[in-house]
Amino acid sequence: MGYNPDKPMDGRLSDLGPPHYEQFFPQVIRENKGKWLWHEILQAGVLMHKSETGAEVYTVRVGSARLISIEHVRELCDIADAHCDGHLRFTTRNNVEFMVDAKEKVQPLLDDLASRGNKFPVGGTGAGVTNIVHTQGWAHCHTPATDASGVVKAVMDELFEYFTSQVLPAQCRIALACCLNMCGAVHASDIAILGVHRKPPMIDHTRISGVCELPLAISSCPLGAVKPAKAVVNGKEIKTVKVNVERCMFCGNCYTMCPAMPLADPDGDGIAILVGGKVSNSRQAPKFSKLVIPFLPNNTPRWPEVVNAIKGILEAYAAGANKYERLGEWAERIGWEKFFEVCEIPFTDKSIDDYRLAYDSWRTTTQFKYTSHTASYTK
Amino acid sequence: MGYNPDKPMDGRLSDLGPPHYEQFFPQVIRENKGKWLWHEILQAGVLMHKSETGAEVYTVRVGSARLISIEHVRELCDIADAHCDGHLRFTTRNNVEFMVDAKEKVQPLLDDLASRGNKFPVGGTGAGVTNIVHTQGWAHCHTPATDASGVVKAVMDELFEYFTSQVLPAQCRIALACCLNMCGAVHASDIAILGVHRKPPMIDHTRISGVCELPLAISSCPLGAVKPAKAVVNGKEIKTVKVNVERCMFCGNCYTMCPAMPLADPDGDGIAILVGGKVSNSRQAPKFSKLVIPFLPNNTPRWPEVVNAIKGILEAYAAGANKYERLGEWAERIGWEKFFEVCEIPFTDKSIDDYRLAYDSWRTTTQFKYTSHTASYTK
Amino acid sequence: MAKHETPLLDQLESGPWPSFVTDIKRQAEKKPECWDILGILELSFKERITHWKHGGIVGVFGYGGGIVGRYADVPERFPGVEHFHTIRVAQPSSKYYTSKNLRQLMNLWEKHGSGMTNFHGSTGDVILLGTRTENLEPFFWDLTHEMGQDLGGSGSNLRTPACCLGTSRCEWACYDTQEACHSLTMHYQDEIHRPAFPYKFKFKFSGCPNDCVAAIARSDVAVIGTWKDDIRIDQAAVKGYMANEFPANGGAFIGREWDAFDIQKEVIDLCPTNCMWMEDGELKIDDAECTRCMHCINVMPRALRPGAQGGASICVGAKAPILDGAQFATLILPFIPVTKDNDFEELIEFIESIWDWWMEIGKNRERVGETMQRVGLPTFLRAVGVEALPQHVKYPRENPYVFWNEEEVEGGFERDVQEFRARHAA
Amino acid sequence: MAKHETPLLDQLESGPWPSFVTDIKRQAEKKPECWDILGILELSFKERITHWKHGGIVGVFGYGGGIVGRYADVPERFPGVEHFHTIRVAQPSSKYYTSKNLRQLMNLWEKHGSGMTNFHGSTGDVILLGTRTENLEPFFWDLTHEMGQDLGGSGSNLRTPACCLGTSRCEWACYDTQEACHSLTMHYQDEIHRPAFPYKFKFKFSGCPNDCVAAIARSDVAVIGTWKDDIRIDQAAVKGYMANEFPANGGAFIGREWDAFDIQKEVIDLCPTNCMWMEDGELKIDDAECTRCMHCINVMPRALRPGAQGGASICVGAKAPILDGAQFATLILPFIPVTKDNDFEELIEFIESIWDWWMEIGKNRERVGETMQRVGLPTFLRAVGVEALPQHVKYPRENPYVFWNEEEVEGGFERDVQEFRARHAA
Repeated sequence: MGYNPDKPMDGRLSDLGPPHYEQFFPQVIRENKGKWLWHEILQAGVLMHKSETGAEVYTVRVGSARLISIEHVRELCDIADAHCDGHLRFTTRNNVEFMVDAKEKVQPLLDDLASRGNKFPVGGTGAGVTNIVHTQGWAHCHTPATDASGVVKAVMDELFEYFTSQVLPAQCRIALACCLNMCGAVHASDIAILGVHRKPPMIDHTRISGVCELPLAISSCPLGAVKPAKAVVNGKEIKTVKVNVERCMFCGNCYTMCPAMPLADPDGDGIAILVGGKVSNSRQAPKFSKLVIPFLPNNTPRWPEVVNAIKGILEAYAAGANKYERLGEWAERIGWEKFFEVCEIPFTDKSIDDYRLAYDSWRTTTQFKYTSHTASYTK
Repeated sequence: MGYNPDKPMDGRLSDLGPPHYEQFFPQVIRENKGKWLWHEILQAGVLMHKSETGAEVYTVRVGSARLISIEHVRELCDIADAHCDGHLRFTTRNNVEFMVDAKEKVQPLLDDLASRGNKFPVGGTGAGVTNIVHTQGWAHCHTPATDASGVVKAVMDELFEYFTSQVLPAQCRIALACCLNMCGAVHASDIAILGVHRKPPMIDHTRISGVCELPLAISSCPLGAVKPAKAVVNGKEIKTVKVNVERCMFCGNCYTMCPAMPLADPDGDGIAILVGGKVSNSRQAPKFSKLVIPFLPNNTPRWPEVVNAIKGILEAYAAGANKYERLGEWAERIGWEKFFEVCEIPFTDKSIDDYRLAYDSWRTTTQFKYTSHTASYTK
Repeated sequence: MAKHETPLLDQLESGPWPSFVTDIKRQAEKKPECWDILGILELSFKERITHWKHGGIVGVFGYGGGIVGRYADVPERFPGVEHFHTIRVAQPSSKYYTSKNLRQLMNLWEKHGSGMTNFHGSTGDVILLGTRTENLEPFFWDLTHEMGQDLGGSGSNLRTPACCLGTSRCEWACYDTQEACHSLTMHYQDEIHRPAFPYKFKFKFSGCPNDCVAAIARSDVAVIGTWKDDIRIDQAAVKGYMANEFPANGGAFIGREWDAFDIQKEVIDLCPTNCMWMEDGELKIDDAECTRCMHCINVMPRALRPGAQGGASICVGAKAPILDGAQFATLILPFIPVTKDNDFEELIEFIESIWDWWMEIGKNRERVGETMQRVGLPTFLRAVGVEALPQHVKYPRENPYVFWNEEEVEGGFERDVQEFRARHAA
Repeated sequence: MAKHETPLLDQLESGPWPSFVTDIKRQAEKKPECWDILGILELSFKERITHWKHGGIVGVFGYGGGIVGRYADVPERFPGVEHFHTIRVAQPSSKYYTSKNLRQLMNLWEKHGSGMTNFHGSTGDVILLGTRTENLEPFFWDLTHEMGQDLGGSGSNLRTPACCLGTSRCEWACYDTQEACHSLTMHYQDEIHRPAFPYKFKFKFSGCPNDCVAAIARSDVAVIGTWKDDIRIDQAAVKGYMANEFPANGGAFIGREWDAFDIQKEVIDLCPTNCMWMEDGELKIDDAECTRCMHCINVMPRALRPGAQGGASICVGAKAPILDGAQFATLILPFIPVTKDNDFEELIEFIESIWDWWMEIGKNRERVGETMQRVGLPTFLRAVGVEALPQHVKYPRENPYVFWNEEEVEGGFERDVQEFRARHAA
């Protein structure tokens, strides 16, 4: 039996929800849930948790491209079957975790993983770079301003040593969103890679009234830049919209609401870099990421400008920050003017907020450091 | 000769500007301008400045009501003539300063001042309370929500010991503005006393078209609560305005623009207390004052609720803050929730911003201290 | 054998990080439509622009979410991806799986879909990437009947809730995030599958203020573990850390030579409230001044543990920038119990007070955080029946613009201007 | 003898602080109209409401400011204050006076006015409080002819500039605030007396970042002294402070028993940039990390002094809350020389670049800070010809909403949607 298109409601099941998590627990997890006392990272990618029962669980964390095939998932299952009684889990940042209940089971697992080429890199723990949370990009999405998987591959190839080691002052969370919709917490990442458009939408007058409600298109613009208009199509005057390009900030929300307003463009689109965000409440409160590089081009297939910019920031941070200091904490401690100086990032007016809460970011004190930027004032 | 109303332009002088400051310098100031090396407060109200020439100038600082008579000014002149070769100056906070060029001239000056009753209190220096910067209030102004000189007299009588001593953790700047126009830097004071209205304007339909331009009245409202309307006056329909009281925040800007919209009221008007502002860039950047008590009544002639509130805050600050810590720095260090707790000020939703940049003040972290306010959650 | 030349993508097969290109090629050997995935992506790499178009509405009968429509804008060149819809499958709490379960799901996807997946989507679901419209109902039938599993959410509904791994493998979790997430997900199946909200709505459950699922950055209701009693201290372990017997920060720095551990510099001086000190060789904490930031606990996990009386702080209203700018969630309830013992009653009651209000006054495509900003935090608090607390704000209001209600002001708002004029000549 | 009963005001004659009531009564003996000041104020104390009404326009011929009109709304009861206009007299820089000058001014006011004054108004002028319309021109004649003095500003013009006492009696002033204030006041007499701006405009001159005239809180152009070289250190005096030979903070704490001075706790640990330390008994400063906040200099004035190369930071746009909320001034020029040697050329050029732009695009009753907010800081910087600096902001933009100009984007904004559709089917 199976789905019968002639009787779609017959026997239909719905609202089953997800499977209960407990059935998927490895035995050591099932027995020790709620009893864990402390943990320690034994080496990059290998954690040990100690229970009050005396039990220990050893976790091996493995990177993943996130965009993975059935065959890849089956290979993960093979590994789980061979070492972990058929159990595995995924982390929020798209790593895979294999758990074993005894220390001696760790090395065989590591050896197995290493034997499978570059598919299962071990790391992503502690004061390093873990997997890049990212979106779909050109592989699947209709609104992106850049690719996702390709950029991530290029960046992680370059930062690989930071994934497999713990040599940074603190963890560094990198995230990528391929447009301003930001599926994923790019707005609160140590380093954020953000796809941005820079050309206003085109208006497809021949199709607009067929594919969207004009009032919705008009109200979609947070700045009121989309206005009612008329156009002549095939000799007939029709109702449509126009865009005040002076007020357009390329957010793409109009295109989200109206397919007749595409804005993607090979030259217009690219990547902005934001830094200094965090989510954890540890020490300082959560922080938003700040835009420090407004645009880098989509130079496929390896985005060298993006990769170099990120590596440069990461290395300046690794060299300058105190132990425990997240990237944003470091930048605030030394002052953002120093951040731009030590990272050798040109400062542009694009980094000065002019949106809704902009005033709060203006420097309303005489406290500042002299940097290369102020040289013309002090010479 | 003098002004001739028949020939107003004859011999008219204009744009003379202020007199040049230098002619008013005491000799020791004239000789040592730009040469000062350091200063020291010898006792509350008495400063000594040392010049690189070896010269010294001793300054005695004296409080003032600011609202002073010709006779009082003449008495100041008498003192200046007797001790200071006829020189004196006023400070930004409306104190009077008498300067002498030798230490032995200080005590006779102090004795003279003390002999004149309570007119010339010496103090206002260092880690104390100096004179309250204030506005006109009921003595002269058309928009006030409270008096100025009367409130200041009541408060300074109570805080007098803090004017004549230096026992606080740092200087404490108090300011009063009798309405939201805030003539004076009330928005950046350690303690701000602010006159507030709480009733929306009345509309004097019989006079409105004679005394103001309706479009100006309408556009005066920052929240668009003033709308065009019609009314019947003496049987005739006239154009006027109406106020959406739900959107009125009692700023009084409409009354400033249109005399036919008075909003002052004996019960509606009173005083709000704001704290924690500062202007200096020392240590931390300048800070705005924060509203901690939204309303206290105009209980003339001595505003006991206001006086008690301020004294309570000042004493809690004096007891709790570290040396050098301004009131706002203290409140931020202990957390504003603790500020309300230790000052025993009831917290109300009026202290939660809901104006333009409000979001920035919302607590977007899990970091908070449990206080009396959260008792119902944790019991 | 490759159906298209992919010289640009081929360059992404080198390097130490796992290559999605190599992986897709492997899959293409079994599922030839994967060659068209590579082909259309290569075209995007060449032209530097996407070739997917607006999805339109596709789905399974009776659900308003769970499927995202997707079509190629060059279908004639890449017929294998002409339709390329996404299916969101609801993940189990904390994303533990058995190989049996995953193999079964993969078999279904081999039968009905492209062969490519995301483990996982940003919200938390398993993403099955690319299938045709006519495959949706058959896949859903098999998913529900053969596996007893279900779709996640999309559209203006409750999105699939997500949680950290909580007490299952973390010593810091202050409540059982997995059970809370699973229970509420089951409780709100209708809200997940049938859009009835102004816009999307997300729950995320983090066990402690480290917030490993970014609840405070990404969810409309963030349930973040905390405690109301004191940090538990093992003074012997403190001494162990001071003697360098244990690695700092749970071993997070192993691999770099830092100076020897210094409890003063690394713990006490970094405490944001300065509420810790050493006294007679013991670490002291003034817990009344602690804001439970987790730093000291993170640094010395063998010595310090969250208090024993766990629960959660509830923060409301996070979102990404579109439209009004990003928001973190705002602390609304400082502490509530979160427990299955009473079926999460406090949490459910609070969530529904938000929904009741937001469904009435929220505008189309307005996240609850934006609605909160539009009406103001005091109005929101009244709407959900929460008393104003100083803990709701970082600092009190910096402007004098208070909206007084008529009933709060003696004598009300009504006055007679003629009476006024009798006392005050114009 | 008192003309009115003033039982409420009489209560303000007791207490240690100078009593304005006693003072007015004293004046009333010579100037009987002062009894009506007390009378109308007593009425306000009784009724808890003001009895002054909107002023209307009064002034002296040829000036658009300097006088503020004021009338009683109960003139029949208090005829002595029926008219009660304020005259603003421009004060000398830093408010130094001779008794001769003050006596002369008081004599004029005895002749033409009420007998009451404010020393001084919030902006800085001498305020002569209360006179009748017909006295204005005679007073102005005498003020200009007998004293050679002038009115200050009011209305939508340049308000009377003000300054701290600067180098005249302060060792910290980084430029001559008095001369800058006086020179610009003289230079802009026309702008002070004849309103031509969208709204008021204020200059304030502070000699150092302690900002004793609150320039950063209150002025449209705040000229705040700073330096570009290193803090000057007298190591012997540092040792003197450490040995408790000198009182900390210039004696500001004399009168309370604090712990003995501790340079680590009171100076080094309180430095906001942590750029100071002790080394071999000497205080070291990494001046490249210093933000010139003044704390260390304030604490040890005998040991530390601002650098020798003084100038000013220019901040723009402060204002009180009406309408959009209060603003502090924003740092625009990090450092400029401020010197009479070139007639303050850099400062004047910058001020006029602001005015040129603001007079064109500022709205009626819009302070320049509000105009800046309306157009955005980047647009303002372009308008006044200042290159964007990281020093202009506390932190970079937190949202992704960049306004790109067409000329910055390769290929511009114009595109052909038909061409696009040829490559991307709808």
